[in-house]
Amino acid sequence: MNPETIVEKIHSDIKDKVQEVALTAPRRIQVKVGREHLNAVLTYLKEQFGYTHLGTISGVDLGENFEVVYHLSDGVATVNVRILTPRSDPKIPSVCSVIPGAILYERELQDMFGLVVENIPDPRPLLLADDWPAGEYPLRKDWVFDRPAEIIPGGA
Amino acid sequence: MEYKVALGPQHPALHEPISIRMTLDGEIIRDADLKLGYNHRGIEKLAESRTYIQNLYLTERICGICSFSHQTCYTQGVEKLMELVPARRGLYIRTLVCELERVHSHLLWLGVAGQEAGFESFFMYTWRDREVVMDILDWISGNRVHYSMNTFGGVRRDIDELQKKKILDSLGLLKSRTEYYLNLAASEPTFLGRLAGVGKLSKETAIALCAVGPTLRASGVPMDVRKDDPYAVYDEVPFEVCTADSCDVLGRAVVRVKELIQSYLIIEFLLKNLPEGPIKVKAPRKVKENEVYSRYEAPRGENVHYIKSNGSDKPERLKVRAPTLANYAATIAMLKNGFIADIPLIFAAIDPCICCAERLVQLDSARNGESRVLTFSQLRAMANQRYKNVNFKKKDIAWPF
Amino acid sequence: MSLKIAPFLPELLRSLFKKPATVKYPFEKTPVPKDFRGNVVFDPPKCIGCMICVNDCPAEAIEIIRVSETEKKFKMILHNDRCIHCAQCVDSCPTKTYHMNAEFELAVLNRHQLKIEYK
Amino acid sequence: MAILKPILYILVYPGLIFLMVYSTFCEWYDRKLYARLQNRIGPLHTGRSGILQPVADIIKLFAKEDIVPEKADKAMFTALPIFALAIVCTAALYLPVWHYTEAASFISFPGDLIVVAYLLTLPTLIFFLAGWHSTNYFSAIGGVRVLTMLFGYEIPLLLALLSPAVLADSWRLLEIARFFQNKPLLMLVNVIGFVIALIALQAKLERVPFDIPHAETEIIGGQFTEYSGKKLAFFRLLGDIEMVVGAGLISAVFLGGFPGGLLPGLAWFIIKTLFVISLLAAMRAATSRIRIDQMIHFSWRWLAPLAVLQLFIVIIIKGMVS
Repeated sequence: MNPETIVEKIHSDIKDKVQEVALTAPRRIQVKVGREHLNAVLTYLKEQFGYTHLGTISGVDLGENFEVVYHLSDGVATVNVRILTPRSDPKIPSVCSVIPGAILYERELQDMFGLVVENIPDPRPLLLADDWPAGEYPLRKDWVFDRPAEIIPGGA
Repeated sequence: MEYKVALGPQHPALHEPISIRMTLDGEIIRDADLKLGYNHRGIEKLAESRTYIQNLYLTERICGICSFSHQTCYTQGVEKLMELVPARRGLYIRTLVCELERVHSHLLWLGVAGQEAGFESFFMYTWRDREVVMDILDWISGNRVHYSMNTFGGVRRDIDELQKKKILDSLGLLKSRTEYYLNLAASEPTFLGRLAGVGKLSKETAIALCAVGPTLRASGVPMDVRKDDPYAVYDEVPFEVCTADSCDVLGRAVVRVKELIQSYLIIEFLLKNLPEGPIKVKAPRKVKENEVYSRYEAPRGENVHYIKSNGSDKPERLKVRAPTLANYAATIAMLKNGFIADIPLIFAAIDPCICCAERLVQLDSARNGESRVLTFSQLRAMANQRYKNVNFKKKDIAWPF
Repeated sequence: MSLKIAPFLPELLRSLFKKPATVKYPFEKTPVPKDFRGNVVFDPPKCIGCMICVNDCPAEAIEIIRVSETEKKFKMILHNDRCIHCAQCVDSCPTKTYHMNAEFELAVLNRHQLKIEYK
Repeated sequence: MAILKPILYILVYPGLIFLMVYSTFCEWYDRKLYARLQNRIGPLHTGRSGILQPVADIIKLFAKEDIVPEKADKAMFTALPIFALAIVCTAALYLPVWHYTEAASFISFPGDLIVVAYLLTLPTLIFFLAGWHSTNYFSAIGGVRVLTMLFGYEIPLLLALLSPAVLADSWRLLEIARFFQNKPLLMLVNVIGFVIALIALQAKLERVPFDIPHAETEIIGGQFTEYSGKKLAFFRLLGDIEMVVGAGLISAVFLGGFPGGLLPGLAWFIIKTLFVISLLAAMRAATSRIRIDQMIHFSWRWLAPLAVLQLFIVIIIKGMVS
């Protein structure tokens, strides 16, 4: 098994669910799917190639949309499965039924980007404080942190 | 009777703040829950407002023990974004520092395992011998913790013949000491009794919960980024991936000790085959629009940086996944049905390095079992209130003798 | 794997007669390595005012101020309380204006004393 | 004069002043030896080679703020450390250190071995109460562990102390010591008992490998979690004195006591207790903490049967000798 054959197989097997598939760098495969097909694609990758190790889930604020990238790795290549979700309706499906280890990353996404992960087994906040104001999501680009002026104790 | 105990965020076994909520039945843990965020510093947000060069030193400060891991992971990612081919000698030196860091981190872990098990002598001896490798790192990079060796396109400091000789001389000592510790850990009955059979994590659970590093390898899964996705010069270096199939804390210790011995071999190979030439090439300041998923085998496991560039001199997004976060889910599984006495060992066995953002304390009232959650500001107000009410008499404040 | 009674004891007894490994730090100091990154030292005449160091400094610890309107003369204010001693300024400077010294005992009681001015 | 002598006993030697001074010295010796075994220096700066460090630690604790938890039983919480300290100091008075007179210790009486063993058990119960009255989960776990451990080591310790007493045909420390001084070779009969007593004493003192009740990486300070300031200082001092008394008891029973007058007796006392403390320190350095279940298992699987075996050996030897 090498990265090229994985790309070809994805291309031939689940063409209808995948919007884009390409080998962009050595051992890096980019797959773009619609968010409704995410679980199906991950299940396919798990059953067909044994992709069970989820490196992490990265969220990126693109302005209009949020991009969510699932990084799956094994000994052959890393598959970056990418979905887009609009800012007005930031819902993504939970992948915990396919990959149980994704729970912490999904909770982090909820905290930091305000994405709504549907069917998440454990929706409590992970990183942010309990008295963190609702509706503020630190890693969104429009959330700006005003650095307070530095006060050095002991006068000027 | 089941009762709930909060271990941490401040606890002698935890070197950094994290909270474990345990449901105990006598001495046995029935359920555990982790609460993170006491140490979140907002590095990912901060990185978006910094240039690539400034981020080099920011990523280095994600962790104190694996500072070089984070920096290298970031540097390699940015080098790929810049389409830069680093200098070969630079790559060799970079790999050398990687392995030296692994040696010092694993020796540190051995000591911590000894300390958590109450084996203070073991802790003192391993840390004494760790000074040898710390001195090497100090000697080649200039500093003990933050080596700052990486730059885009290579490394910042060269190695001369004298340093080479000194490292090779010290390796012999380290090798014999490591073998001694392996024998010791396997024959000391009290220590072995604490490690063996503790914190079982089956192969299937480890894979399903996406564990990484020695935790995963001790469950018999030979996953190592250095072999799977070779970076730097690992494709030229012969080494073995160390695994154990006992699935317990002892297995994790054995994996680490075996990795130490492999690391010594790698260091020896690198020093003997160090190519001549420049140590770095010139790097551009701006980076084209692209993205990269950089993987690195840190001493604690797979370290991941996802960098997205937007054409300017600052990254659009830097996502960092430290190995410890990946191991938390597995830790919960390991803690269940263990003894209270095993918590520090199981928790230490993933070699936790906590970098996470909230301040909160849960107080369980001893009399009525009610639990209260206090935010940091409330806690501070309580402390101030207490000391306002305390009527210090003059004789209490004065030196009593 | 065989269990022994007190396998650690010989090693322990041996170290009774060895010199302790502890360095009595404030009384005995070990020498610093040659590449040690201590305090930043600035050499004002060499500075050409390109501001690369100010832009590259990760800790915003460097301030470069033009002293005279007519001549190319600069002074540097080092905020040593922010400095993280990464030596990027040494690497970035095109005219080798910076170098690091070997000082490491930098603690003071007042943070204002850490502001160093090089003219 | 008759009244002065007991006062001298209680206050000077082997009473309070001697105990305080000697126990802090023993702690320093234990720490220094433990450090040297680990290739460290140990206490260094307070006094010559840090000999005053334990005193400085206790003075520091006395100067610290003394916090009593809001929900704790204040009277018990305060009284327990004082009681515990008084009890071990009392136990020290029974040690036969004044060996030049017939009445070795002014309160010596037939059967004082049992009294000392009993008095050394009481602090353990006080530790449990201290943990229980602190109203803290960690203290409660520590307190329960103290009691669980007591069931492990107490019976082997008593059996081990019993065998020399059976051999000497007396329950009086003075007579046991005198018996072994006259027949030093018979001390070799009790080697197994000596080892068992050492291990059990280590467990009683709650030191590695038996520091399970206050294992700081697991349950913070165990029964002492909520204690601070002066009360903690009392507990620290208690630990030191208990170590001296325990070492004294073992030397009196197994190592032939402290023959001679005032000065030779004192010298023997110091030599023999330091020998026992050295063994304890080496045991502490060479092992790792074990789990409570492993400890109980170990006591009942090995210590108790071996103690019974020792008793049988003693009975057989006794039959042969007499």
